[in-house]
Amino acid sequence: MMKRLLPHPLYSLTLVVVWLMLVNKITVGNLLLGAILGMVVPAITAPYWPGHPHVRSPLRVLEYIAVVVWDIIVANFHVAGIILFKKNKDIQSKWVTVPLDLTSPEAITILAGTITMTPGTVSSMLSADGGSILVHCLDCEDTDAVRDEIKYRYERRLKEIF
Amino acid sequence: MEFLVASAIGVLTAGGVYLILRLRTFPVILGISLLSYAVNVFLFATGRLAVDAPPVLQKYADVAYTDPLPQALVLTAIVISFGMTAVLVMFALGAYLEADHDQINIQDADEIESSDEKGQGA
Amino acid sequence: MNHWIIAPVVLPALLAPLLAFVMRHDIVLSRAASAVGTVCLAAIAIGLTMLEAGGGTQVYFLGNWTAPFGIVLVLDRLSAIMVLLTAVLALIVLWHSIATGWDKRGRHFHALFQFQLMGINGAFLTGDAFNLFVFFEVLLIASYGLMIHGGGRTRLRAGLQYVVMNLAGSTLFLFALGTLYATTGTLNIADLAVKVQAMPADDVALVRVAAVLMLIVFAIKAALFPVQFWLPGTYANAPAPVAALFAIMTKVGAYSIIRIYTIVFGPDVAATQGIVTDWLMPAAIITLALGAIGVLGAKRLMPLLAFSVVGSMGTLMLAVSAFTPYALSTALYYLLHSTFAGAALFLLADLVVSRRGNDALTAQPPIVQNGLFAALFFVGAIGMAGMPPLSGFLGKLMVMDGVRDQSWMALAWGAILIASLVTIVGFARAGSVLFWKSTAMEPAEASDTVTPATALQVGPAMCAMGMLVALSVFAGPTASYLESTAAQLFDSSGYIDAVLSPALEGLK
Amino acid sequence: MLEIALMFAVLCFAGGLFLNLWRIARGPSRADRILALDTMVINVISLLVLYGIWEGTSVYYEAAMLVAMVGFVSTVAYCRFVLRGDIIE
Amino acid sequence: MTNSTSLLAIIAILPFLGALVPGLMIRAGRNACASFAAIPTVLALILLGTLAPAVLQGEVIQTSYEWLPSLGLSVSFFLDGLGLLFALMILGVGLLIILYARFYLSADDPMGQFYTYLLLFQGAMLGIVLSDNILLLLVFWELTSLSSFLLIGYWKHLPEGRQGARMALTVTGAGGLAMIAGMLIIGNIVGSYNLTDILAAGDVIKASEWYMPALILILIGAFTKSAQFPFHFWLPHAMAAPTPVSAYLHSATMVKAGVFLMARMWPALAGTEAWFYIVATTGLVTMVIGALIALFKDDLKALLAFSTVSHLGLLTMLLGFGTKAAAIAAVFHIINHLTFKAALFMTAGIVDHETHTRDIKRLGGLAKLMPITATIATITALSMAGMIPLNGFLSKEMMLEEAAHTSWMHNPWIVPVLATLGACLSVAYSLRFIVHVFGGKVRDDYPSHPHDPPFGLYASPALLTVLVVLIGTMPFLAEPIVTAAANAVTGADTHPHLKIWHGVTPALYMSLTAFGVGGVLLAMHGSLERVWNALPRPEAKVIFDWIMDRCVALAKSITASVHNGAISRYLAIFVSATVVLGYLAFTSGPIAPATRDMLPVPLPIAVGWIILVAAVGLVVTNHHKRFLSLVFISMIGLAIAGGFVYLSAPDLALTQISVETVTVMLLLLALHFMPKSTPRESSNALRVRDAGIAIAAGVAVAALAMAFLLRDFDSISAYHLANSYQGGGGTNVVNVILVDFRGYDTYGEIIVLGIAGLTIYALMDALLRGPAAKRLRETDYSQDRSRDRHPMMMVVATRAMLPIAILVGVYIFLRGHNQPGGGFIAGLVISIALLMQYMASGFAWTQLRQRIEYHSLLGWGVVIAGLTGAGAWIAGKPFLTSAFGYLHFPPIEEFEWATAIAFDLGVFLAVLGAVMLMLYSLSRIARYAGETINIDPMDHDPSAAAEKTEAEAN
Amino acid sequence: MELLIEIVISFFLVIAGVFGFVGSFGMLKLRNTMQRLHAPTKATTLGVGGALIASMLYFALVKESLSFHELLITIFLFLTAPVSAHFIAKTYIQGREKEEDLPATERPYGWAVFDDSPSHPEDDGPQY
Ligand code: NA
Ligand code: NA
Repeated sequence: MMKRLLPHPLYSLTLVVVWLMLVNKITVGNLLLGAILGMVVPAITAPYWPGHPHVRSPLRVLEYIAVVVWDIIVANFHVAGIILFKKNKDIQSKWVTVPLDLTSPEAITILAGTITMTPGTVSSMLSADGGSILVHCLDCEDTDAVRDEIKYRYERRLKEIF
Repeated sequence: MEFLVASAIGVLTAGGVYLILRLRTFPVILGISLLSYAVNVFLFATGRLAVDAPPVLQKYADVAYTDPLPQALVLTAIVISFGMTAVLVMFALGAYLEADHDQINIQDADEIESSDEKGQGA
Repeated sequence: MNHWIIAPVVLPALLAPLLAFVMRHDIVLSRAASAVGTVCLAAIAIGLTMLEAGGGTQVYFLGNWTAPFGIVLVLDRLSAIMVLLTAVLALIVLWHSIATGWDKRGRHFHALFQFQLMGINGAFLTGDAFNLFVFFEVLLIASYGLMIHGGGRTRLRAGLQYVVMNLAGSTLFLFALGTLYATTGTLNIADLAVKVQAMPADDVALVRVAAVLMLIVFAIKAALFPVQFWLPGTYANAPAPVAALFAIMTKVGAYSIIRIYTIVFGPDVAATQGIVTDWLMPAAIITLALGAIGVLGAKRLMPLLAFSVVGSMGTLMLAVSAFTPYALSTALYYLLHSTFAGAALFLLADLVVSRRGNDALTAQPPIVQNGLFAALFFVGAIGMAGMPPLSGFLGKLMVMDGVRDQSWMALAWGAILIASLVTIVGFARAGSVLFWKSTAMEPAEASDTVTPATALQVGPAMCAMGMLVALSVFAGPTASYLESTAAQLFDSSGYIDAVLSPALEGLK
Repeated sequence: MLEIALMFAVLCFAGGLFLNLWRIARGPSRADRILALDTMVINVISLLVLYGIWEGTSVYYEAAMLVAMVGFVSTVAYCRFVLRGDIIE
Repeated sequence: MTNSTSLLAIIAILPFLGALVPGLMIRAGRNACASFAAIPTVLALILLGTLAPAVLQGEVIQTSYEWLPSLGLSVSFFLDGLGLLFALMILGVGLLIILYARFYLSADDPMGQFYTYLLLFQGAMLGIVLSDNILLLLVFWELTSLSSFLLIGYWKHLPEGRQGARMALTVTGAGGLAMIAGMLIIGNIVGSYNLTDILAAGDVIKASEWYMPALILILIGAFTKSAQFPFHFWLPHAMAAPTPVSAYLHSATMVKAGVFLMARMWPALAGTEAWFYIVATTGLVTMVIGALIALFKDDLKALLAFSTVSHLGLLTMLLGFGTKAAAIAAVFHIINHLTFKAALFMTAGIVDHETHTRDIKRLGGLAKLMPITATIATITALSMAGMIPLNGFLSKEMMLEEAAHTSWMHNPWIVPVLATLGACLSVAYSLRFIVHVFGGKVRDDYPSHPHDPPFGLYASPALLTVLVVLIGTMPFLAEPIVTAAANAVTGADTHPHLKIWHGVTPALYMSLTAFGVGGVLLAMHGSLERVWNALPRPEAKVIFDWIMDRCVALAKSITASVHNGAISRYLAIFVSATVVLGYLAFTSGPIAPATRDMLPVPLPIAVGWIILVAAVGLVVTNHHKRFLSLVFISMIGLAIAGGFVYLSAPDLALTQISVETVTVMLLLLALHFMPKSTPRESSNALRVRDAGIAIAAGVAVAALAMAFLLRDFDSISAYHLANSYQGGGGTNVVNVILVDFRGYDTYGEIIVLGIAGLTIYALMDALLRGPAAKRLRETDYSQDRSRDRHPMMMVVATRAMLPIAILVGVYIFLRGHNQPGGGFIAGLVISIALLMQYMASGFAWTQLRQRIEYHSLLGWGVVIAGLTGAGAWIAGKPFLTSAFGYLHFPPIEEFEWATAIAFDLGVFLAVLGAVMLMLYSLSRIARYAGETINIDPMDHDPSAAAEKTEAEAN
Repeated sequence: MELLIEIVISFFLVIAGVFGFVGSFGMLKLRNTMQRLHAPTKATTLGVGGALIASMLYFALVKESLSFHELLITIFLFLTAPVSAHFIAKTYIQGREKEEDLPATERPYGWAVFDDSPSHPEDDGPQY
């Protein structure tokens, strides 16, 4: 019964939070409305998300977020330096292939998103079978290092989450 | 500010007019779009310009509000022109697919439909 | 408040979605519902017209908001007669569409048809300038759908032009409304009248611009020179019954000019002095000329009829441009006449063209019932060209009589008469080629595949011609109703009081 | 101080917009233009947020939110058009 | 003196009622048809007979019914001597023609139609002569043009018939129209359209400054109808009609209408110099020219036709003299001409009928073969020549007498000489008719061997011949009617005595001269004819055809060049005219000085302005690259939305940005199937012209905006601000205006969307059943495509964002009444969210997983909005009256509700439905273009593949 | 205290401004499209992010009304920006790069733009 009403409780909870953020006012009425929406909206959109993944370790998620945010801040300064102070001809842009161990589309997407959001690298394309990511590196000497860093820092953590 | 708004309307109008005078449907659609931008801003401006005075009533504040009526009119106009543009786009597409070219001018206004087409239309 | 006033709008507006979304798979049901709806509309229109015969302007305050803050509908003699005209025409056209099976040649005919009626009635009844725009759009977009009903290359391309022209027109309408609002701060027609009358004499430039822009907008609908160009292509390529229905569309433009330029920018209003008569009259004359020339120069039947519609609008607007009560009453008579005359010809043309396979004005083997169609064409042509005994002749005489006190009387008379002659010659040539010359040829071999028109199919065209006869026979009473209509229009204070005084009494 | 910082930020983003304009006009590739438009959207969102701070009102956040949403959808649509032709195949 | 009776109206209407019958009776046979056609005529004649004595006594019989009082048009008839004369002629000859036609028409001819047309024509003629209202007269006048058109074109398969009919219609129609103007002027001068009033106001009319225009216009009407020079040319071509028609139209009726009109209007118009010089001169010239041409016509009917022209000229001249005696002569000659000319036409018809030719050159010697016909022809032709003691002699003597006394421009010779010349020619062609047709030897090369026709065919001309002789020998028989008619014309009470012998007068010498010279002319006919044929002379038909062809060609070229299908030019004219007229309007009135100061411009706004202007420039300069221009359009939308935010219009910003996005999506979808670039095909001159127009329009609009932006005004919206919360239950005034104050606008607006959806759907349907579908199937739209269709990242991101976007939509919908937002924006937001889903996994995949029918969504939206509005009726309130209030659930806070929310829901659904229906339609096109449906949400799901490999491994 | 708040907010604003500008500047300065694609990440992350944090702080601390809208916008941008970048990159690669110039996928299949997916080898693309 509960399973049918709330197929993805975490997902529904997220929506309730989003709703409260939207209305920006935590009242009983809004909570109630949020709860209703939290149940109805996933029910409507469920067909579009077949094979809903389940997150193994929510705590790891927080860790991952922290790592990424920190990387973003650091990389931002690094890349800003490149843009502002490095001569264009000195910038060595390279393509890097990152083969993947992940198979969950959600995990791959998060990894690709992480790569892009951390300045300096942009995940440009997947292989046709989704098995590797083509990453563009703004300024790097050693493509292998970049690949290993991505696999170690992000992919490893994601494998633990999913 | 007023000059910027007025001149923006003017520029949009000029661009729109130039484009609706082109010979193919697509630029004409673009022109109509520009014209509808122009007229929307024009209509909006008839309420005169005001900064930070949205017509959303505030319970405990005695503040000025800009003229809400033109905004409502523009909203109506936007919706209508959306519907119209959609129809226009479809007409243009349909005419292109039927005629295999997208010239908007009909060379001979009296052009006679060949009988098979008439049969299709009939 | 009399809720029947809004019925001509709400009835088709509620019926149309049902037709489109509930009954769309059942043509019999759609036809029945559409027909019943239109009959009801006609009944309501008759009721409203009779109600208005007694005089007095009735106002319907939508949303229970007083004027000028909400939107009002205004029922006076003019709006009543226009709604009635629409309903009667709609009945005839609907009958034709069903009898000839036109309604089956594409999707959603009945829904679009009802929406079209809704838009037209809404435009006639509204007492609000912006709302007039909205209903213009309703009737236009429905007409786009009807215009391309059944599809086909030429029709679609002509339809595209029609849409583009009207979109440009709608844009100008908004510019005009914006200017009007920017100068007067109101949108209600009665309130506009008050504000424009009170306009200080040293600050009228903007309101004059608004008045002129508005005039051009309505002129597009009324197919007046130099914005008449769209009409022939559109009417000539529209499905014939739709072209017949469109006979009322040009009248919407004429109606709007009559309404706005009597009530708001009336002849006595100092601010907009001279705007209408100065520009309307020459435009009307050129329109008339272009229409007549088009009739003579057309290579196909449908454009010929379309040009005759252009010409009739020229005559009509010529009478309007005099802007005297009597001239206006003659204009209204001509309006009624030309609507049915145009419709009759287009309906008839449909019967002929569908049997002939095309509408080229070249000799082709005779079609079945050649004599019948020739006779009907003769009658229709007489009606359109303004020959006796049909209402066109009386209308022409009345219009000439109506403008006789104008300084440009000679010009107007000359234009009307010469245009009449050219039109007559044009129609005679066309009829001669279509129905007479063909008798010298062998009947087409495939003629056995062409089915003769049934009484049910010829009925609507004859009905429209019957309206011309009726207008002619009952010209006296009709003219007297129209004279009081014109008088009511020129007494703008009656309109203004009816709309605005309830606000003073505190409605809400 | 807050005002100056705000002015500075506004200046930066407005200047950024100006630079985007140059890129969008220049191209050279379609990807460049789409990218420039996407960046323009981001800058506009920032300006809307800053304007909200300036006026001390949250009335304009919906606009920012919506701009973010439609910005994304348009970018994807433009790219899909170039890539596949039909954007909702 | 006057006597009122409705009998008159019955007489006038009888032919029209009768016209309905033959068409029905033809099924009963030709005799029945003819008989029934005769009945109304006979009845009318009988009724007329009952009135005749009184009229001959000088009484005037009148009857009148109201028709269109505001115009002064009434159904008024009156019968005086002139009317009686003409009515008798019309009905009497009509009867004879009906009889004659019964035998003349062949079995192939549709006789029912013939009699119908004939009776219509008879009715119209009768109406002319009985009308007591000049507007009514005009009605009948035009009716004669129309019905004669039908009669002349009766043999529609003959080109001559069709052309003759059109020519007659054109000429007489033109005259009729001129006459309308003339009559209206007369009515204006007199202040009444009643003929009786007008005839009594002759002095007023002649004194009016409008007299000349009226006179000329009316005379044009009369001259065209009566085939006066130079309008005479239509008449011979009208001979293409069956002979009964010619006999009727050109002896008794149609052509006499003009003469009748001049006689009728005589008291009102005649007696001035202008009248004399115009009418008499025209008549004189026509008489001579007509006679001259007649002499050289070989076609019997053409000869008679030009003779008719000549005699009409004679009549016109007599009326033009303006004297009473001349008027009496005219009236008398009307009768006489009728008798001999009708008979002659019928004779010509008989000859044609029997010999199958009317060519004089192929005839001759018929006297022996057709003695009866020859007798009739000889007597009547001699009367036409003016031979004593036939009736033609009498009136011709009277004419010559009058001519002898008339000086023209102080020259006493011109009129008598020319009149004599006319008479000479008249004698010559009359004699030719007798001698060349019936005289001489019997030939053996007639196309058909002739003999006298059956009695039915010659009965009518024979009867007329009797009249010719009777009147000629006993003119007093005609005296009463001539007197009555002449008195009606002149308005005097005279009693002329018609007699054979007037003594030795100048007229007698002239007459004798005529016979002498006429005989010589006939004798010399062969050589004269050679001279005539050698002379260059304008052929009227050629000239007329040339003029008509020129006119039609001109009309064609004007139409083709003015309405040339070039909407670009229509729009250019439209915009230019608008700018010019707007400018004129602006400069024709003063404007007060500015009252507002300009607001300052912060930097982001300046940048926004630059972006907007640049974007417009880019769109214009790059419009050939269609995709690019769409990208630039987006910039404009962004800039405008930003501007709206800054200028206190958050609702507008939200709407603008979302509408713009959806519009661009639609354009992209459509562009996929269209050319991706626009060819450069406008000439430089055109581009410069368009740029000029565009700049003018832009400057005009900007100036207009500037003009009001700098001036204050009072708006009704103060009321909306004040009453939004109290009366409308919402704090977002814009939304309250939309759903409440002006909810009716919004209702119309969603209906526009609804119709747009329907139209697009219907269009697609028509398109996909036509050649477009074939074209779609045959075109390859997959060039240079990327190989990934539904990339994983997009799919996954959408999975996460779709619910959030929906929440945003719900939020924007719910708060709309109080904060920026509302049903419309919410509808668009949800649409965009769904669009995102479509882009991610494709339309079909998404569609399969949602069972919403967009048709219904749209329908429900419109219906819900309508029903919400109609719900107010239950409370007795007007349509769209809203109600609102607050609900209190103790544990929860106050919950606000308003019926306007339901209305807004309608808006929401309609918007969503419309957008989705559009996308659906475009996706249908794609399907026709051969696009496949994807079965998976993304191109490749590695996890599914991994699972599969795992399973296979196990 | 108030000064501190002001300093913090100003700090975030300045950060936002700097990175926002650098993002757009980079787009102007850098040589090729792929390089330029890196620039907006700055505008999206620290640029908008900074402004949003400043706004949240401002409303929470100065206006004393906690607002989560900014957070929502941030989430939204973080969700969408990589996808946008991904698409733009592919758009660039498809139009301007050759398959040979890219590194190998190290998989049995090529890059998505150039190779059919294993699940749908019969995709309706052109048959070269
Ligand atoms: Na990155
Ligand atoms: Na692929």
